[in-house]
Amino acid sequence: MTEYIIKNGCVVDPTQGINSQKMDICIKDGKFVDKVSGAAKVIDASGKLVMAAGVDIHSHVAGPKVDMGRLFRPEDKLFRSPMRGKNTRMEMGFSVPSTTKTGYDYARLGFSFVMEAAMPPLEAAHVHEEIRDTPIIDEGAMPVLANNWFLLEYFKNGEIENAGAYASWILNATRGFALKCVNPGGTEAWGWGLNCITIHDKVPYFDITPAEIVAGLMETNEYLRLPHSVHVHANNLGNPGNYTTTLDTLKLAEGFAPNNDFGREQVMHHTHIQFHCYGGESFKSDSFESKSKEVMDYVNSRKKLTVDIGQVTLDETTTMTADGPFEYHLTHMNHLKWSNVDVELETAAGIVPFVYDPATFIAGAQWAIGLEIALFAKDKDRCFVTTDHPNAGPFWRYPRIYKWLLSAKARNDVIENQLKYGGKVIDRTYIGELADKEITLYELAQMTRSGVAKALGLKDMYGSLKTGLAANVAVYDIDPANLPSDPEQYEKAFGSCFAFFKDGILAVEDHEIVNYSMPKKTVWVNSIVPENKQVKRDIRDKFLHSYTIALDNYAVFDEHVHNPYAIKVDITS
Amino acid sequence: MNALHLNMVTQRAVEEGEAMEAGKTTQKYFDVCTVIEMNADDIKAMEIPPNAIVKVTSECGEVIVKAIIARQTCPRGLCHMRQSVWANQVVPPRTQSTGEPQYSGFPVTVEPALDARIVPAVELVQKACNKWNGKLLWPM
Amino acid sequence: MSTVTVTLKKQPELYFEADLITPDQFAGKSAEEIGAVEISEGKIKYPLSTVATIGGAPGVTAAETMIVLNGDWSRVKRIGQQMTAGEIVINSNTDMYTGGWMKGGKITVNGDVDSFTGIAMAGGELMVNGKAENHVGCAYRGDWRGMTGGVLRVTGSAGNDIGTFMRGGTIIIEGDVFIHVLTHGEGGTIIIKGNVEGRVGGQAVKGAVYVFGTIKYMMPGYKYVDNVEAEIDGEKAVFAHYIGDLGERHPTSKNQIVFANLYLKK
Amino acid sequence: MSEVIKNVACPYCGACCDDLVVTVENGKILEVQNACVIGTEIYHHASREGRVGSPRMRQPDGTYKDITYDEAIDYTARMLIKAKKPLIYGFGSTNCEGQAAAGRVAEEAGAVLDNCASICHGSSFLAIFDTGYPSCTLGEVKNRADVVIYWGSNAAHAHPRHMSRYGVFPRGFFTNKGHRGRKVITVDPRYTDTARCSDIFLQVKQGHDYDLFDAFRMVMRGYVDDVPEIVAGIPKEKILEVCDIIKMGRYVHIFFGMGLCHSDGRNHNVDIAINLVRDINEITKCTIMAMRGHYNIAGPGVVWSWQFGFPYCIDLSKGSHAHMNPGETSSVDLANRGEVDAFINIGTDAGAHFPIRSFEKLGSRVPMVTIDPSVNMAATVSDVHIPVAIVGVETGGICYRMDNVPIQYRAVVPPYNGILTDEELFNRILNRMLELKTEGIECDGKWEYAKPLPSLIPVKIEPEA
Repeated sequence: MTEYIIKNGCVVDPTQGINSQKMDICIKDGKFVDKVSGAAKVIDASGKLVMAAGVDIHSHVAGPKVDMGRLFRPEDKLFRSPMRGKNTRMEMGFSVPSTTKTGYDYARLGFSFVMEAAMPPLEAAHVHEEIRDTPIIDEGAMPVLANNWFLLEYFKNGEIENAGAYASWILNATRGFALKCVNPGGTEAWGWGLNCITIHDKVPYFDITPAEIVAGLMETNEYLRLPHSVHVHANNLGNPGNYTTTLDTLKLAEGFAPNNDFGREQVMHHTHIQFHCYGGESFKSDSFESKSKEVMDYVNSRKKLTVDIGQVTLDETTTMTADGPFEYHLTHMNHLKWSNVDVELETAAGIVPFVYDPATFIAGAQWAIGLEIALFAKDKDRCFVTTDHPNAGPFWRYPRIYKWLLSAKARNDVIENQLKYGGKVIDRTYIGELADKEITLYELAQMTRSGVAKALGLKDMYGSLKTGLAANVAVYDIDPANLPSDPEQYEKAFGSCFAFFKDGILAVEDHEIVNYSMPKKTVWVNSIVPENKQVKRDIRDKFLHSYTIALDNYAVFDEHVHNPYAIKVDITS
Repeated sequence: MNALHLNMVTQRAVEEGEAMEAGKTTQKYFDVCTVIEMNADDIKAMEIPPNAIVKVTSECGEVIVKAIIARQTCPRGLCHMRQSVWANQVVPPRTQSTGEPQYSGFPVTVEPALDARIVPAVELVQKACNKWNGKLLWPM
Repeated sequence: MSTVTVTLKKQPELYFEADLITPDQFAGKSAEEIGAVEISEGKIKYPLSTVATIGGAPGVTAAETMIVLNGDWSRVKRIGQQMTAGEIVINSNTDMYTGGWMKGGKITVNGDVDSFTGIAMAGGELMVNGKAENHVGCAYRGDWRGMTGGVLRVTGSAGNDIGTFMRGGTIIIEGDVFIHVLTHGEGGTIIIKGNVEGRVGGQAVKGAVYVFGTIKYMMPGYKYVDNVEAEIDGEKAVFAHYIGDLGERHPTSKNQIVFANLYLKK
Repeated sequence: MSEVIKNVACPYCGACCDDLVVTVENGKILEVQNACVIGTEIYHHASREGRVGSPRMRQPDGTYKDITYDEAIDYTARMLIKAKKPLIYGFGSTNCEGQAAAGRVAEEAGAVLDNCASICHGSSFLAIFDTGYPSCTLGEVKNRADVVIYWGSNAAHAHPRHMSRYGVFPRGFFTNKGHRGRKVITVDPRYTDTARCSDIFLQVKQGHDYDLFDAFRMVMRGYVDDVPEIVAGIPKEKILEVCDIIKMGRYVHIFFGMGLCHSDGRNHNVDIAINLVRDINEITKCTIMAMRGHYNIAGPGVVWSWQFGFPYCIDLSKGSHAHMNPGETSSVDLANRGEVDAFINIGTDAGAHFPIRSFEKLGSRVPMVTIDPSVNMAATVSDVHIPVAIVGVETGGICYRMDNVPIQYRAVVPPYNGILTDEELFNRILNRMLELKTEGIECDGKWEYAKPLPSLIPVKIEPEA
């Protein structure tokens, strides 16, 4: 097989404590090796930055609501799609890219693994179809479970073993990766047009609270010894004053300890926490305020928590979430079109286009809060860069976020020149306090590579350049020894990597996609639990009486899972 | 006997669906689709017996079918043809720039044509496409 | 103003798409460069010079450039798309999207136009001395930002969907219109000199429609409030004033609900 | 030995009933249980004598001659390359794997890619583009809905088991009284068999649903006094009665059908329905769903949205990007306007279901290939007819139910005579196109079209005997 040597690059790899050292990276048979023969193809990386390929912990890239976001926004394509390249397929869409554009753009950013953030179990086959058609990147998908009738009933009765047996069955049936929690209880309430705002609001009929659901999921997760922790999108997203709900939710983690063989240290990952750090009583500039400091002070003090930021990029985008009532709320604010799918017994989803208009105070404040979270984070291995793609902005804007984090100048430029109410934003947030703060490339690598992989329980697969791991590595036009004075260079360099290897295969060469047909993995967790007759009976019963499809047609057939890579977790032995 | 000016809708019927799956060249498809469903009083007003053969003419074509009392009641002034080769002889192709032809809600004239021949589907389509060679290659 | 005359010599088997025939594209170009401007038919792109003869010369800027199209352009789409300045005169019928997404300048069509004329128009003047088909001055599919500015006049009749999702500007149809006028409108003015079949102002949030002829089927959501006298497009008349669509959401301004207004000549 | 296969999903309508029990023996279907009459017919058709077992080419005398798959694929590949703007239309009875493969072919061919929604729920797509789609899966209706409205939809005929499985009769988790706990309302100009099963029937004046929706919205927004005495043929008191039922409902669901999409106003009849749903949600929970026709007609919308960002009417001829605008890039308009120069009719029958005035412009003028298991009207005028395996009978795959839930289909018998699946066929067409392109075959812009093969010159009409 082909050998490569990436020569003379400046390497940053937090997993080995390598911080901007000039060294060569060798690739053979798809893996990092210590040395290669003289026949190896040379990639000259002198004056360039070499990092492990990026890892995305939370991005809506495949599945029914993503696709509805594409389907119902033709205007997202009009005059807003790039022209087809020479060796690539068409790439359509601005905020919700087509599957080809998704794969290509992640490769251009130098990413090797992306976690689809919400997979409705009933529609898992759809997610896997899209994964098949997304080139280059490896993907996993998290089944959404915090409004699942089985689990609501088991948690209500305190039956964690049954919950575990069911969750394990779902992971296997959907080829899922982790337990996703979206607006616990609130989405089930949405089945009746209602919501759960605090963690103590009762879910109609099921008579359980969001707090009990989140705690139940954490207990189940650790019982199953899964690679990733529970992945939480808390109640009350996007509302002024919601930071108390966020803190209440985070505090639920205190009773639990991580239990796994994957090196994961957190018991809860709270996603797109920017949307959950709001104070005040309305969106008006005399009331709304940032509570990022209050939330991050707590996160910084607890090793058992990780977060991602959900950074607003100030674009016209498409919001989509399993938080059905939130999207209904949003469509009433901007009066734009609204799609919704309530999924029987399981979850829901809503989709609304949204314009984060820098001419409004609130978009500016949201923009500031996301950056504050990243800058306040003490342990960059526990705080990750995301846009909750495409909710706060499209993922291909990551390089712009890196720019804002790496360069105070770039950030201040937005406040002074792009935001209409920059002054008010400074008044109502902490962004002014952080005016000089900048992160380093090493910290960026933690926030986009090593930390993410560790939190997902995938540190032995991604986010590292260690010998023996799959050769997923990106080379950027940035010289750490001579950092650019113009911050725009960061955005340009990180947006179009110089070279990118996926599993040792050169996907991007000299900034161009040169190969997109290499095999790509669907990473899932094969959870094995003791046989549980009760749960089997319950499943049969629900399919007989409540579901509209047959039990035998529910689990994704083997032939519909593309190049599966199972991580086996057996708690019976 | 009189001609009538009616408003036409063309939609699915379970008889048509079943026959279609059996095959569009079958006698079954021919039998269930070569009908226009009308209000009994409209048929009376035409002074023809039920199941008489009529000619249906629209802005863009004509077709010979049987006039029957609607299986699913049409109010007076409204008539229905089961979506099929025969209905589509008279459906106006105009789409209001949406892509969808005027399948429902277009004016037709229905007049008695007691001796006219109801033409098989293949013959209608092949003739329209200039590919009819005078004999049915798919006998019903 | 400097004039380029383009005479179409070869008819397409299918349709031509001529989105590059605009003063913006022609300005400052040599005759040879204009001849190299691409016009496409399906998958194939032809240099303009292979299907048309080109005379005259453009100005330095779009604003100084006038394009006169002679010959038969009835199977050519997208003339004047996204133009910002200058002028186009089409001495022929044209096909779809004439003046689509135009931001400025002027287009005169001495003939009929097909559908999607002036789609999502934002400024300038579009004059059709003939009739139009459907979706005149409408939005692109899915966009809530329809026509936002400019003046679009059709001297003949038009079909359905006039000013769908309109937010600004003026549309004048001097002949009759079929159905759907200002549907989903959030601003702008539509003047119809002829008769309308129905569905005027359905789901409209804001905006104004003047109808000089009759409306066969009035939307139930419109409510008569008073008579007003006004001079509209040079014609003085008394109109019955309706507000609506009562079935649609409406913003409030100074504690008053803002409706769409329908004026029907008495 | 006969074999009984359970939980088989039915390849007829958008209800995708997946509880069929099929008994087979030696590759023949003996019995089908649980299916409606139409679904049963599909399975029996698969085993019937006289099926087409090989690709066939039209001869000068109008008869057909068997050809090999290689020949049929070569003809199709050349046609796609040579044509300036080929149209690939259909996919009403194709699985998603086939639709995805067709997407790759269409992109390589620079074709217009369209599906049956174009003449069916295309208007619903236009409405969804403009107003969104507050919907749910069918289980939500079954488990929660206590007010169900069929508007312009004749489920009893078009989706025979819909009312028993989802809409009217089933006992669900919160609806354990079944139909006795549900109010069913039908709105239609005809007193249909669906109306017969309903508690309330509103006989709307044909073509005036839009006005009636407006009146409903006025009531929901509190303008009761301003509602005219009669709207679209319905007395005000009846409108108010129905609105009261809706407002008192715990969970209201609207199913709508072709009555809205096929009449004047098209998409606006649907977008005002969607806006009514938004209004009702201010009062009580309400969702809406299009009664999609074929079992996988939701499929191409889903698949092509992830491939190209658009569900239908996708013009790929520009090569650089996809363009969609129904009214221009929709099959019927393309046919009416003479805007395509080759036609593939796949998994549908444009010959029977297009207005003949549209279809004749394709059938008499451009080279045409039909890909379908059976002889249909389009096949009788095609230059080449390529049979493929019947999805859900001879091959499995993923299909999307009317609520966009993926249903995994099963094969119950092997393909008749070893015929190819849609996916295999399209993959081979793609490979052949790539081969031909490397051989230098291209769309060269010569004014004459890629010459039809000598044997395919249209048959002259003889005067009727």
